[in-house]
Amino acid sequence: MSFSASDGVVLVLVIPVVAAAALALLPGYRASARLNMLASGLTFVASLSLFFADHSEAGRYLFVDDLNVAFIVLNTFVGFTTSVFSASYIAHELETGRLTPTYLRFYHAMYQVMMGGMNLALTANNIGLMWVGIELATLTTILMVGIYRTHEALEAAWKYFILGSVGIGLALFGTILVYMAAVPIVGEGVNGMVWTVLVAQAKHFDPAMINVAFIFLLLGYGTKVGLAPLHAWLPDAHAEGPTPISAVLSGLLLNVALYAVLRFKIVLAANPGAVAPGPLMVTLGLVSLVFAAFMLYRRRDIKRLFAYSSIEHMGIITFAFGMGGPVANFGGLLHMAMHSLTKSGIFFAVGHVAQIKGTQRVAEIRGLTVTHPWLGWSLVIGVVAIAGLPPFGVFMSEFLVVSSTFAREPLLAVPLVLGILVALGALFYHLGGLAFGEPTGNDAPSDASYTPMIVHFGLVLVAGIFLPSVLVAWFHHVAQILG
Amino acid sequence: MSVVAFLMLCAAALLGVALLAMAASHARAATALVYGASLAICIVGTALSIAALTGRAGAATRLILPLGVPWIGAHFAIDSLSAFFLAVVNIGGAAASLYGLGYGTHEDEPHRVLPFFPAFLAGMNLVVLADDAFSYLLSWEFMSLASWALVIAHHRDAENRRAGFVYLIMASVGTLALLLAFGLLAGPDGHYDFEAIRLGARAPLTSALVLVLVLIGAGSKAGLVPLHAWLPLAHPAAPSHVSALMSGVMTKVAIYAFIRIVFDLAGALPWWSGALLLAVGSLSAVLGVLQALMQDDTKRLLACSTIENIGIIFIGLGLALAFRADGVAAAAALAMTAALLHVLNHSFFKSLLFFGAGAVLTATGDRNMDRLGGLIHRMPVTSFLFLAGCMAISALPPLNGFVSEWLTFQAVLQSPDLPQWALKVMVPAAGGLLALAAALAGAAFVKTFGITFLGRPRSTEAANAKEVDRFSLSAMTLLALLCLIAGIVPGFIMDAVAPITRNLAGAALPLQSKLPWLTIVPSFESGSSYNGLLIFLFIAFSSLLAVWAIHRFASHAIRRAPAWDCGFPDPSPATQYSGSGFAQPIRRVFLTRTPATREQLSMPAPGDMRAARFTLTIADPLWDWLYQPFVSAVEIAALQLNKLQFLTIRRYLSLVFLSLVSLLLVLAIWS
Amino acid sequence: MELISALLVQLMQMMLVLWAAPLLTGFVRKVKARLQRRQGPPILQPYRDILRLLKKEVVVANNASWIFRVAPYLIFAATWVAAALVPTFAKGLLFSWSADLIAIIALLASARFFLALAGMDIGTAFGGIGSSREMMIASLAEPAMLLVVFTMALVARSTQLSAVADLLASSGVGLRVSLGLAMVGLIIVAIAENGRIPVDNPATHLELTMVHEAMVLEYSGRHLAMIELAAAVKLLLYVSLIGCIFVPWTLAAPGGSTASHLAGFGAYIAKLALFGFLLAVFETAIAKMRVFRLPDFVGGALMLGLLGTLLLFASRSL
Amino acid sequence: MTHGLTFDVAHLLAGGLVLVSFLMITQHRLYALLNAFALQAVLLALSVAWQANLQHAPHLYVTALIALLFKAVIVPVGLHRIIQRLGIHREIETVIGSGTTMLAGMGLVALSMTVMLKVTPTADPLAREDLAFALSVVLLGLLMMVSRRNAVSQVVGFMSLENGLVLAGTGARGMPLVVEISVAFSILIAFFVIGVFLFRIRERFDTVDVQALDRFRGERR
Repeated sequence: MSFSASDGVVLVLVIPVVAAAALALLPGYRASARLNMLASGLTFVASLSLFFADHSEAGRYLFVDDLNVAFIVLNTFVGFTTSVFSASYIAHELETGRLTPTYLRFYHAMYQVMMGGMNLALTANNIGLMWVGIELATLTTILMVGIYRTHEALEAAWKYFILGSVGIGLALFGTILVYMAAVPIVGEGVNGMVWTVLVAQAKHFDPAMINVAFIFLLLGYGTKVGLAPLHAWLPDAHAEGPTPISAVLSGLLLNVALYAVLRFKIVLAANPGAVAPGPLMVTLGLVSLVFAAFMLYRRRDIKRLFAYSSIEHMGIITFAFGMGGPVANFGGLLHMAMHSLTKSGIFFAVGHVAQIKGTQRVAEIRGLTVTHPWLGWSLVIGVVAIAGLPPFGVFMSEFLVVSSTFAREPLLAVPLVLGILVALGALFYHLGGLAFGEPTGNDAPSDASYTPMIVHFGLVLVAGIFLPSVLVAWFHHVAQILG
Repeated sequence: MSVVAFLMLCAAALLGVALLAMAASHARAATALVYGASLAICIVGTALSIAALTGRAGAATRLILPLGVPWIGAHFAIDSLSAFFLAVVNIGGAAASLYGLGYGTHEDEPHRVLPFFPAFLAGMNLVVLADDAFSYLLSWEFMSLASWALVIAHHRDAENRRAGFVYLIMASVGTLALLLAFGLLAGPDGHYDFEAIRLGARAPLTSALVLVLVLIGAGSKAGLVPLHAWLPLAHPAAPSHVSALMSGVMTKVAIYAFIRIVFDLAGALPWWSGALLLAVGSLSAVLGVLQALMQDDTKRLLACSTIENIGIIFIGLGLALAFRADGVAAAAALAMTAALLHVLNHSFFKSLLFFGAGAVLTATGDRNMDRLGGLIHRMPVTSFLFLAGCMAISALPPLNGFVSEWLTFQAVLQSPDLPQWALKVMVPAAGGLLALAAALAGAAFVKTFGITFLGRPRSTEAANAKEVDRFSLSAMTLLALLCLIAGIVPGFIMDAVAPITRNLAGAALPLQSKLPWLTIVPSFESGSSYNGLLIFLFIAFSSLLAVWAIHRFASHAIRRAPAWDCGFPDPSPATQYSGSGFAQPIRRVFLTRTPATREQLSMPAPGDMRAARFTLTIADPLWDWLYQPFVSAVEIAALQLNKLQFLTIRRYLSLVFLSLVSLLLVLAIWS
Repeated sequence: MELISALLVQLMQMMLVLWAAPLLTGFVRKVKARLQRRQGPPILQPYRDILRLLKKEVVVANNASWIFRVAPYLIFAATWVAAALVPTFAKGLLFSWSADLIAIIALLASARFFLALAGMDIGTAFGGIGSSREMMIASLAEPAMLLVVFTMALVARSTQLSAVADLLASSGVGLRVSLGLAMVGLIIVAIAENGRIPVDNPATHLELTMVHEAMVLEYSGRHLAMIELAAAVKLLLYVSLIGCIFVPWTLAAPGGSTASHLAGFGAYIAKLALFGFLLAVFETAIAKMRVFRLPDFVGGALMLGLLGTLLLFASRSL
Repeated sequence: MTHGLTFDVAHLLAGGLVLVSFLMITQHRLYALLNAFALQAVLLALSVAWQANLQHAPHLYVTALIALLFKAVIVPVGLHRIIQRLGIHREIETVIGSGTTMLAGMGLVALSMTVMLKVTPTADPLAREDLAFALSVVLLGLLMMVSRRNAVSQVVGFMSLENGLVLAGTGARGMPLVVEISVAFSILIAFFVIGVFLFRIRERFDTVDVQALDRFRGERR
């Protein structure tokens, strides 16, 4: 009996939905936290099965190809580890009274809805469905960002909501335009929204139409990616929401949004008459990178600091895909994966730190390596990794992106290198105080579980030195798809 | 198994020790274990690399591991150049480990040093072994990172944290520059393997750009002016044996990087690249030593003197490049030999001096020489060995520092063979600056040794200092012996580096070790020669003769009495010359008109009993001119952009709106 | 046989510099005194001084270390070895190839290094003054000297003194501007290095003006004797050096006849007398400079050396 | 039915939408704004219904009905209520003068036309014109959002933006069910989330003026 892709796909979508329903009904936060973990774990296992599935058949609504399978696996994996982290994090929030059991039930249900939404976006072969998935994930995260109902949290959620909704609107408009461009060629109906069909026929589309469409899609989904100057919601949403949500936002949602942009980039690239999507993405990427790098300096809130770092890295990734070519695409994909793992790991660490020290203010956290060696050094490792220093995975991807860029377009490498350097300076500027020096604040040992964080950093470390050939072959294949 | 594999095993073993140290750094035996293991591994590494250098190591010299960039793999290889530098790294590493066995026991927080020390050694080994761009940069930055961790090992001192910060930034600047250089060399398709890079053809402009980038990349790590600012901060901040490694060995790894990329990979370079190097090198030599002379902190002085010595090495390399570009292979070989010899020599005496400074630090808890003095009585062995180091670094015969500087001078004297006018003028000028640097180095180390070890103690700590442990002493003795041996029989080393110059400069010096009396003769045409062994014997003979004659024929009577001092009776130790006092005449000569030097004298009015106060501030003008603008620019940009964090939602929406409209406009106009 | 005679010449040279050095010092002093219309001490007075010092007991400061006691011998040995390698009356000495001009300069630098350390050993202010100023002067004089060496080496394509002398003695060189500049530079360096007026006054113990004497202030007895002797040898060395380079024609060739050696010897004594006389005249004619004007004086030598080298390049390539 | 007529009616309705958008950006009073918005929603409903008729797509009638009911009736009424209940100031605070706003609006319409008319004329002209108008409405909605300070007018701006989307979506022939779902979705979400927020904001602040919300702008200085 051959295993067809749809089974795994369906599982990946159904498990979160069922779990969300169950979690909405289930009282008691311990049980729901476990169920949340279980559901996320099961989704992860289900997603692994997609590797072995037959990729040739593409449904009209759902499909699995080489591009999305890794995104799905990464997504469900980080979703799973975050749920583990969340379990130990949320208990503390309940103790301190920042959350009530009712809200917690809501939180867990929303978590699964969000995962389901992202999985839907990733598995969709239908650009409308993809849009729906991303919107679902966005709206649930908006709710979760505001879950603390503090002044700041509500404002962050409101800001996220307004900017996110506009993004939603723009993306939808872009989607409609793509459909309109497709109609004269592929005919009316569902076919006009099936991505595989669109790619196959893209060369016949009216270039003017898909040009406009791409601008709307780039800005619409780019808002979700957090590209400057569309980024405004991102730092606040990261800073004011629960830390597991910050981890998922940075690690996953940004990726999913960028994935959507990539899908359309491929369509656009298949049309010879259309504007090259590369320069647009390169510009937005560089602007985000340099802007976020400078913004890192004056940050006072530790979560906002790393949120800006996410903008910076999204800039690098967007830049890499904008450059295109086998090496840069490979670097971009790798960077995406590495950034997800590293940044969510960092947020795990930051979450623990904030809970232990009772503050998110950078100035009030000092000498972590003295009081909490494991946590402190993990944070150091995280920052080292995210700053693009070896022997971690981000180094390899930055190596590939920067070196290939310089060989092709030396002038573009200048702002790229400048941004990376400025950001590195800022990160270490803050790290010097956070991790070293005379410690301040609470030095009681923490009983939180550091496993997810260590697993993430371990993976990033391994990837920085050794990439399994299966993964590499796959990455290469995808890099070719991306063109 | 090939020698590369063995050396890789050594590096892996060092990494293993690092992991072990991480796990067990709080154990009592950890210090002895880590340094002991590092020592053993480094000794093996030294033996292997010397075997490889002298051609006793078999043929298989490449190793490809399925790591790193997937479609390339991780290449590791050893040739004569890397073997030479591996020897430098491992000898330095062995000495530092030996020293660490004793010095490390004084560490307050050993868990912040122990894991990173072997990791640092492993990093340096791997850099030299790496044979593709990715492995190379990975090891390079890993080395930087490990040393960064060591620089901030004493993290409670804000000064050290700042030093670590500046260091890391500069290291990253360097790495990114190298990354760009490799990007150019490897081309857009990513041929990162060194073998492929060597085969690739590139335009002269590309090669020149590579040279400039490597000069930034390797130069910032080596401490070339003007990229040196981090060095006097970071090197002294680390524990002393690590300072020794950073100054004595890591800067050499940077030199290796430079030689590897510029001489080996980049292909043919125009003559002006040599001129560029000469300029940078002689500037570093003079500014470095002047800066050193102005320091009162022994370790910082040593760090600044590293800048000088790197400058000397770069003068040699610049000459080699210029000679090679003009096809004067023999002279290129001479210049390169000089540079390589200085690499080795500097690693010996700089480590020795840092060890000595560390011993003083352990014994007195002070690095500021103005609070020391008279240590020669309390620490006789240390002071003797430190003196040997001072003599070596001041290029006094018969020690090793002189040999390499002598060779560099000989290379300078080959310059009439160069056709370019600019070089004809520059080379003698560089020679003059080199001579100036050598003379100033003598002054700097008279100051260091004189103020620290001679005279009377200026503090109770100095008065009660105790001689350090036997591990530290044996490490210093080892290095002092190496300084002497390298000074009196340099011919063997020159022969050992001959394969390198044959590969990279196209010629080699005549075989030295077979010459009568082990004289060194760089070229038979000129007939210039030097014999350290004979000079050593001569001096020994004539001083012994003098001593014998005096004791045979002259009075033996000796009487201890208070110092005469032109009749001033027993003044306080504070009347002795201080470090800055000693340097004052030279400062007046060379630095009077620089804006960075500020003297302030507050003299009380007559009748006022207040003590007069003299303050001297010496800033590095390059910091203000070169670094401060960058710092300010980043600060200003950060401040201005930071306003974007505090906009209203409406304004953010306006940003989205404007982006959309402008993109649509672009589309409307463009397509 | 050849070897033995060469060895003999070398030994003679070593003994010669040792014995002639105090004589030169005495001679200069005598001439100076006569120029100043004084009777002056006898020419042989320096020998007597040294012998008397040797017989006296040594008074060592309480906190002097071994550096203080070892330095005189090392200073003497280094200076002596350096002097032994400079051709005085004959060139191509047996051991001359073991050190070239650069090494000779470095040997003198070693001597100075120890002298400066010895000055600082007791921990008095005067010692510090002397050492500090000595190093300042050396920091200019040494590169100046090396540049002078460059000039000559670029002519001779060798830094070996015998080779330089050979080449300059040959007719092909002729008069050159750069060699003239080099000579002036070398003389300035010689004055500075030997602590002669106007750089230092060897006859004074006035604290603010002294350099060399400040460093050896604490020395007495046999130690002082060694240092005085070393100073005399150093003066002789510089005079020999100038003689060897700029008046090279009288040097006996290696393996030459006894007569040629004798002629060389006579010429050498004549050279010493001439230079000693000129030195005395010069010293009498000018006044001591302030310490902080010295850089201009010695820096002048540096400039001359550099100019000489550069001119040489110009003339060679024209 | 001739091609000309269908075209003209669709054109007229879509043009009407743009016109009302212009009307909206010049309003100074909240109630008037709400009325204008209701008018736009009615026009939208008509337009969608016309499309349903043209395309023989009965499901579009549902969309039209939704537009009519929700946007033309429920939302304006609800917002009226909120304004009364919260005692919101009825003047609209504008950022730029109305004349400038008008000029900007015209520029935006011109931009939309330029961009859209580059589409090859061989494509369905109806869709082309429709899209140009829809784009104008979207851009004008955005303009309204960025040129007004009150939360209510911003919400209205957003709604107007969505009207443009619906116009575009229905103009696209045979656009699958996704559109209806998404439109319903967005209306639902808009109400749901805004309702929640208004509720919460009511709980914490005494105004829905976004400026008050903006008091905290991320990090305190």
